Amino acid sequence: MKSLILQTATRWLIGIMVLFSLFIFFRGHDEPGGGFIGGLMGAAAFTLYAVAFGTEATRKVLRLEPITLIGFGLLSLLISGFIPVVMGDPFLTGKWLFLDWGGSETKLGSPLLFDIGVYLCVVGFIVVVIFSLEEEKLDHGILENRKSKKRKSRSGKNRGYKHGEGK
Amino acid sequence: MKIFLFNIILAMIWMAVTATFSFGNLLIGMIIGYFVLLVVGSTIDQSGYTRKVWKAAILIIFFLKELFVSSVRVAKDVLRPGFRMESGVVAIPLDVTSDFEIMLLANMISLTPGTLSLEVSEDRKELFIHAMYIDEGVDHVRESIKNGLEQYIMEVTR
Amino acid sequence: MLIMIALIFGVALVTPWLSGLLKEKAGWVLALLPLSSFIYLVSWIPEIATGGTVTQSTVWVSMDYFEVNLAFYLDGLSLMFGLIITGIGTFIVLYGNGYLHDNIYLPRFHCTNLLFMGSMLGVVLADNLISIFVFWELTSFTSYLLIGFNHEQEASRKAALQALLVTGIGGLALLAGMILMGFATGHWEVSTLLNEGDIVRNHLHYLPILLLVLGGAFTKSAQFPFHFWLPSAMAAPTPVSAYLHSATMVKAGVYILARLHPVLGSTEPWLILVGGFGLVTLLMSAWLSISFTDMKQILAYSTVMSLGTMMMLIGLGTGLAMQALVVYIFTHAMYKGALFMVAGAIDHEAGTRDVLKLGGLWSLMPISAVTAIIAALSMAGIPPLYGFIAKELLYESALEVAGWPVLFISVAVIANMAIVAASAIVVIRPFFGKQVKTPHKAHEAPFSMWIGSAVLAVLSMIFGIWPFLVDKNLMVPAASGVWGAPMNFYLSLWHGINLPLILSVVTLAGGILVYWHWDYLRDSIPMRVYQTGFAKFPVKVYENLVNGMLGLAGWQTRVLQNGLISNYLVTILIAALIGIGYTFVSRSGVILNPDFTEIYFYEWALVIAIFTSLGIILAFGHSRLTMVIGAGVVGFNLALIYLIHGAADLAMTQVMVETLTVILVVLVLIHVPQLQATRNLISQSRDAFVAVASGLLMTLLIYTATSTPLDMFISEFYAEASYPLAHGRNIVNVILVDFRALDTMGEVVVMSVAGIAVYALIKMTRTGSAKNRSEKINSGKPGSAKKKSATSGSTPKGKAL
Amino acid sequence: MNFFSIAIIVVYVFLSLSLLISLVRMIIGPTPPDRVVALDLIAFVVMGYIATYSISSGHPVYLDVAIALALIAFFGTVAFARYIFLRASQRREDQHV
Amino acid sequence: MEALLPVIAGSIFAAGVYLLLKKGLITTIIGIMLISNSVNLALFSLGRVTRENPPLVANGELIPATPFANPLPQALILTAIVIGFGLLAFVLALAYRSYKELGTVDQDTLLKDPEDTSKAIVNVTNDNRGKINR
Amino acid sequence: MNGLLILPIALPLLTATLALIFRNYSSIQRWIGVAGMVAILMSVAALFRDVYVDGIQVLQLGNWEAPFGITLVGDMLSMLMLGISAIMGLIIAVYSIYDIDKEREQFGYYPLLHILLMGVNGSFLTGDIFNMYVWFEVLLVASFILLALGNSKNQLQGALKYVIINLFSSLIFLFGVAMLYSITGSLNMADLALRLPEVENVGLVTTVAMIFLIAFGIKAAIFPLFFWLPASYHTPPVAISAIFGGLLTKVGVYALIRTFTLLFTQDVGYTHTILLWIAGFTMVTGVLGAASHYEFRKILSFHIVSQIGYMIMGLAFNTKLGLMGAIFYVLHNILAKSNLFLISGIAQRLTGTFELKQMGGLYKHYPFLAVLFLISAFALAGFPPLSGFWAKLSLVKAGLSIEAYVITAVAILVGLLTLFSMTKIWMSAFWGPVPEKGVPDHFGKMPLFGPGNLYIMVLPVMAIAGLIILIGLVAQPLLEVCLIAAEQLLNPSVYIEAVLGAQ
Amino acid sequence: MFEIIAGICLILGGFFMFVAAVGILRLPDILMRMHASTKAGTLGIGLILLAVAFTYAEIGIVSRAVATIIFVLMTAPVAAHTIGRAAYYHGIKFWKGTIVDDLKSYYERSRKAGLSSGNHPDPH
Ligand code: NA
Ligand code: NA
Repeated sequence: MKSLILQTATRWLIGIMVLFSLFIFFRGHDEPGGGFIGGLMGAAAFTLYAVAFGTEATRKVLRLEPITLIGFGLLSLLISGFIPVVMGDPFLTGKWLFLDWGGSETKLGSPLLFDIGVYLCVVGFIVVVIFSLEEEKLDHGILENRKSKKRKSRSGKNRGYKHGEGK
Repeated sequence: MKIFLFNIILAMIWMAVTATFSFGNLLIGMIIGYFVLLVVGSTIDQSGYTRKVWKAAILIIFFLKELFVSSVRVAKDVLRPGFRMESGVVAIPLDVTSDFEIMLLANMISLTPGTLSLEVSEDRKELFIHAMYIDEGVDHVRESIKNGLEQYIMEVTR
Repeated sequence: MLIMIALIFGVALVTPWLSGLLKEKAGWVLALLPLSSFIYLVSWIPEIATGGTVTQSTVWVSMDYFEVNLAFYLDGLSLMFGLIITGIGTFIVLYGNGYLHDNIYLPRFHCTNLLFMGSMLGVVLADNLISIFVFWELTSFTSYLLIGFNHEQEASRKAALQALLVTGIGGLALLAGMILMGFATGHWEVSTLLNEGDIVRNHLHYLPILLLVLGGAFTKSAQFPFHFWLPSAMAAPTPVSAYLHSATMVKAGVYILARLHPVLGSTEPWLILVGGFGLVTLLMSAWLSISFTDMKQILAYSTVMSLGTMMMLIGLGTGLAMQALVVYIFTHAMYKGALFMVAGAIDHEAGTRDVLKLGGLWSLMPISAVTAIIAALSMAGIPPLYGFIAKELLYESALEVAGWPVLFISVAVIANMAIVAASAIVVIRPFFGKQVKTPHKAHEAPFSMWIGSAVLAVLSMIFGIWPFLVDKNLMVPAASGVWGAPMNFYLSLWHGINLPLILSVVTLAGGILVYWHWDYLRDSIPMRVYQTGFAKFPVKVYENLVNGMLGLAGWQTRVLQNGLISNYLVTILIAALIGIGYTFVSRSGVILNPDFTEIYFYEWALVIAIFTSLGIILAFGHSRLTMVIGAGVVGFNLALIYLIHGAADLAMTQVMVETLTVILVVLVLIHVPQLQATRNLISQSRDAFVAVASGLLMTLLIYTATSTPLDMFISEFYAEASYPLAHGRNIVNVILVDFRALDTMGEVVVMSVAGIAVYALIKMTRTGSAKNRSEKINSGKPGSAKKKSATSGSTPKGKAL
Repeated sequence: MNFFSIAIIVVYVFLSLSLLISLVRMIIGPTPPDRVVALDLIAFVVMGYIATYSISSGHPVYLDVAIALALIAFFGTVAFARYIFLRASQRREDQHV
Repeated sequence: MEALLPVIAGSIFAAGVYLLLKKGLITTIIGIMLISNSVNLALFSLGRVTRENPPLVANGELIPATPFANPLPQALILTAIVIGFGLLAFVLALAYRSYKELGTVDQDTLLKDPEDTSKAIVNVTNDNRGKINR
Repeated sequence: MNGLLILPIALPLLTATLALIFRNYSSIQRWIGVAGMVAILMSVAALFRDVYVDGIQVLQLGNWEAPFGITLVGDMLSMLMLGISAIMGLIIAVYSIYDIDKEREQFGYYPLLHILLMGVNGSFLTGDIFNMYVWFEVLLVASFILLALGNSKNQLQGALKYVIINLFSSLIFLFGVAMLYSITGSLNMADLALRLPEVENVGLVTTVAMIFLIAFGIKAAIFPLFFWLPASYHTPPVAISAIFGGLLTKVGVYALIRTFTLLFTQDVGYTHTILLWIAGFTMVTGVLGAASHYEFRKILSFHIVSQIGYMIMGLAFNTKLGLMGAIFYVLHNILAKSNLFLISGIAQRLTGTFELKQMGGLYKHYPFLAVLFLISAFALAGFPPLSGFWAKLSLVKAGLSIEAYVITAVAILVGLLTLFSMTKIWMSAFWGPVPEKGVPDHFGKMPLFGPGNLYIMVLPVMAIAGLIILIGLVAQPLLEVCLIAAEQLLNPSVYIEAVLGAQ
Repeated sequence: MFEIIAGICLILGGFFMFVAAVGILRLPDILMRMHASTKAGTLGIGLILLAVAFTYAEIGIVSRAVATIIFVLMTAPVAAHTIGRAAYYHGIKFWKGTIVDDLKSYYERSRKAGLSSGNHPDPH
């Protein structure tokens, strides 16, 4: 479904969506949001792009293979889990580092890394799922339905399919 | 250059939404904005938005007024029993050419009096809209759009 | 003794390689193994003869609840059995080597045969109840393999299974009985149990114990009505029949009862059950034996008869009966083994075992003939053979039965007549009369095949003439072992003219008479009926039991495992409804105290919206898109509910996930057509009922569970720790990434795997579709169109993750 | 009971009515596009609910939920539109083939 | 409105179960969607939610303003939602592929328990397998 | 605090992640796969030592003391289950090198296998009921795709049933967790064990117990919830059926044992009687199902069900001996059953089918394989001196010692029927004559060891067979640790104290 | 002061929401209905968000509210466009008051000219 309006709009929307997803993600530790919701938002941006421009174009934008994204996500989960272990604490113990930028302080910590892992996995997951389904050639569906129709008409037994929705 | 501007804008938006105005936050905003552009930068085309900002302002005000007016009119018709308007799908010849312009025009048409964009022709010469009120005739609809919205948009974009 | 048995097992396991090395010499080398064991056991005779017993014990498992020792107990009884097993075993190894010399499976025979020998020795030597059972099961297992030796033949396989199942269930019964015995006394060693007899006999569980043990013994020793497996087991090669099914394994049942006689014996039930079944068995099988013409069948039923005799003697439980028992066991092992070997030799050389197709082999197979004659005379119980002594003792002990001696003695005599006839049949028919044309050109069997039978025959003659050779050293200790107390007696051929002698004469005369009219008798209607009734019918019963079980199984599978997932689900749901619902209503009861006052009108709007959407979903079964949209609306409203209750993250997640889910469904809907067909009204209403019931149950459960206040101590801790300790202001998020981060880790893994899964499901080409053409042909199926394009692989497709 | 709280009640009334009315349209359809339009509007109404609740509850954080919904609902609508579009073109192809 | 939640959860559950048992695969999946929604709501309701402050620590505070909504069930539901989402995506793909291979979404007709599965195994005669270090 | 406890969960994830990143290099994947399994095995061995020496080990994740954080608990039962799963993992990883085709490898077979292990180990280790739900989901989703991986008709047919029913069961599980939380306010199992007895409405607790019984019962495939299992377990490649048949259902059994010894002991008279009935029906229906089928793996699948019954029976006895027997039975059964599946795979490679009626001559041409089969089959039937014997013996003893004669008799008879269908396989596939047609031309020629690399499949089978014999001959050590496990289960205060500290 | 404005915004917003709803219920064909939902809906939600901004006159919230409004203004028409197009493609029963349909003839032309690819189904 190529639509100039949709495509052009998407070009502009995707930026805002990704930005918002990062915003939601970063403030997640203090206000509603976090890795998962942020990831959903980011993934939505890319899948919207895929709907408008097709998956190949989106792959170019994304550069990374979604599965690889998942891989790195899991890796950062593990790392955030093992950081405290290296420091002699149990697995997944939160370790924090506070940076002060003239007045406003920013905190970095292993939970944040953990949340990054979540974010990556979510994006990877949704993107890979939607891409896989998107890239399925539609005509299979159609061809098969026609076949079944033909077969129906030939051997009168009704396979009971109908295309489209009730009108 | 444009990219950099956009980057700063993004950083501003970032500060706005995070509602913390500090150097650190600006920096973070810049960085995040940079990443955003890294991802979506390729999608931003050459249409300049830095010029004629005030024209844009005018456009926006005009548009908001139109939106309000149109909504009121729709409200009237919706709440009044029976429909006595005439409607149909009308082709509008386009002078605007760039993707951005067409998109902007189409969207604004959709949001303003009794018109709704349906389709842009392959050759981007025509915009097909559904118009609720073509009681004064199809041409009147075309005129109002060409002299109205399209004009304002072109003033902003060129 | 452990070493001995272990050695046998060890050697057995390497025989395949060994016999690969030694070729046909293997038998001679392997024979040394049982021979040495025989000598080892003989070396114990002096000690045992002087009333001593030997116990050796090695701890196997030792903990509370579990005391299993590999304990061995050597007394007269076990010694006698041990000697029989190893002695005859020696000859069987040789015999088998000759009998199967051209069979490619000879190594496997040696292997399993030795395994059996070891297990059988284990049974008779073991002291610990559990270890007895262990060896007992091993004999069942090895005999299974041996009976099925000619496994290409359906018959052998069937017979093997038959034997395994019958003896197997018996074994399990025995196990149960033994465990109960162990619980009753607290002792698991036979040697100690022997002194606990009174405890067991007076124990509440005596009868169950007895029945269970008898179950084991009767099945193993082919007592009526379990006798049928033994004749079928004749499908095994003759060495196996000679060894397992006459000399050793079938006597395991006799052994266990003899062994436990001091513990369980000499009670009313014991006499009735053991003696009674023995009596029935011996009468029935004696006459069955002469209803056949196949030598092995005749011998098989005569074996059953002997086993019956032994059981009867054990049942009688008098001192004399014990003497008779041990002598009878001993002599039977010798003559029956010999006869089986001869039968095998004839079969092997002449190519048939049917006495009607044989004749005049006397000149061709002289040694076999002589052997057979001696053995048969012993079996017929004719002086001066050892069998005669056994029969005399049998008659004597039958005569002194308290109660009705007439019954016992007459049965014994009538049965023995048949046996005399049988002996005559198996000797006279093949060897005398005019020669007949046999499948093979018959000639004398090789040395390895006649030596065993010859030795046994000669022995039964020697022991007959000079019984003192064995009585002091073997018979007396053995009898004492059964009796449970020292005995003393001596055996002699000649007791003067007394009732038993007269009865023997009667028996002989009757037997000859029967033989005279055998050909007529055999085909007479009563005999046929008799044979059908006692030989064929039990097999039928067994087969019907098996088939019935299979039928039941098939029916159950058709009903339960019917492939309809909706039925599976309904079954599960109903089980859940009953299990949970009944428990809930009966044990807890419904508690309702909801407060409907605190509901604002706009919340009612949400509720109405939810129910309306549910209605839409259910009503628009024909339009999946509408259903999906409805689901979406439900999701949105749930999100609102979450939000109203202060769950912002939840609401956010809910709206996004709900929308993305809907989008995914729609992406699939594009490819998958609408299914119009629906179920009939009955199953629809069934589904509706189940659905409503489970929904109601859920509601009531929630109301009841929420009727009491919740202890929020954990959440309070989170509230206090969230910012000060975990540096996060959004408690929910802190729970997710810190307090309960492991959950989140698992959750993310689930999601990631799901991603990989979807990718694999959609991108992976149909595995094996290229491999088997058969599935490619039916291109009517939508699959095929897909397959082609899949295997060809468009750009992203086929490319791995 | 000042003007503001009345306003809130009023808007809740409006929103509730809108929600239910949109559901009516969803029921009567008749075509999928009609239902999608209804869903689109319901999403708007829900956004309205959230925004209003973020006022009436005094917790502005809830506003973010509305933002999230705005972003995602648009995507959902587009997806539905696309589905209808493709189904329709399938049907056309079937007619033309 | 807490008092109504159990009813809502139960009703959604019932509807879900009904759809779960229907013939069409997609319908079944929509049923699963509803059921997991209902279970989440049940968990929410069992967590004794009331119209309270969100479990957030305001700036400058150390603990959230009481009474705050019980955060633990929220976290649990979030986890459950994510898991359910992942699994649902999988089931959808499975349904899609099954339709492609089996040619139907009717669970009654072509979804009998398979008997002989030898063909499910690839390359009976083995080619390159086993050469571990290639 | 014992930091090692995280390794059986974290190592598989690490391995899986690496395998995922190297997904396009089969050989690297294989090595990672095997190496990862070895690492898990070693970590489990170390843990086992700790538990054996110092008693129950715990790890408070994130350093949040119980019951606020998530606790990992390693008691003897967990250790035994972990050990067996690690062994099976290694065995399967090796077997897969031959059994799993390149395409499956490229589509993530090894990562999925390790995730499966992660889920299994997590369920064995966690001391938190909701966390257990999460681990169940992890192993479920991995098993889902492992089952469907390859997209053959059979697999998809099986997978659909497996997936839908197991999804439903997880939702019931989740609801049960919610109920538990709402009546106690806690999720930590040790804490629950303290709080549940204080709930006034005991009936409600019993009801919740029933909810868990249903949820876990579906996973464990007990009567009448088992249908999904025989419908699906025989469809994927053998390596996968093996680990499913061996390990997966036992996770459900583990969960039942854990919850019904630690949490739901308020109304034992009621719950455990129900368990006893279920056990009986499960044994019988399962074994009858097996009797009525002639597909190698389908027979085995039904036997899984039947033998679950034995384990439940041991649990229902609720005595030291019974639990010991149940645990021992689980361990032995995992070995024997998986081995039979693996053997079926070799047989299929040789004869080209799983249909007994089309198989034959294996005893003639592959005596060694026949021996391996006999060992596993008769172990399964509980023949001495193999591992199964001790399992059967202890269960029979347990049954008789509490005078549960009927169920014991049933168990004994079912044992006989098990023997029956094992011999059914033996007599047609091994003893039976070589069928005239349909036999692949390499049958009889392809050696087990030598060209064709079949040995990669045979070695693991030999290893397990060796274990079976070893356990049979030297039963003492395993019986002892099983007894320790049983004692710990029957005395929850130790567990509670280890988790929450002295009360 | 702000409160009054916010209140007015709220009421107006709610009203326009209501109008939108009544619109999609009453208006005769799908495209007409979409006019209602798009315009009135957008205005309604915009006003309510504005009300939020006025209620909490904090920079953070205001900026978020405004950002949302902008986003809605950007997305609503696009959504309307896609549905409208899809609806048209799906086939519309125009109400009696419809007098022209240029798009119909355009699709005819384009199909004849064969440059239909653009508007014909093509997921890629
Ligand atoms: Na499962
Ligand atoms: Na399972």
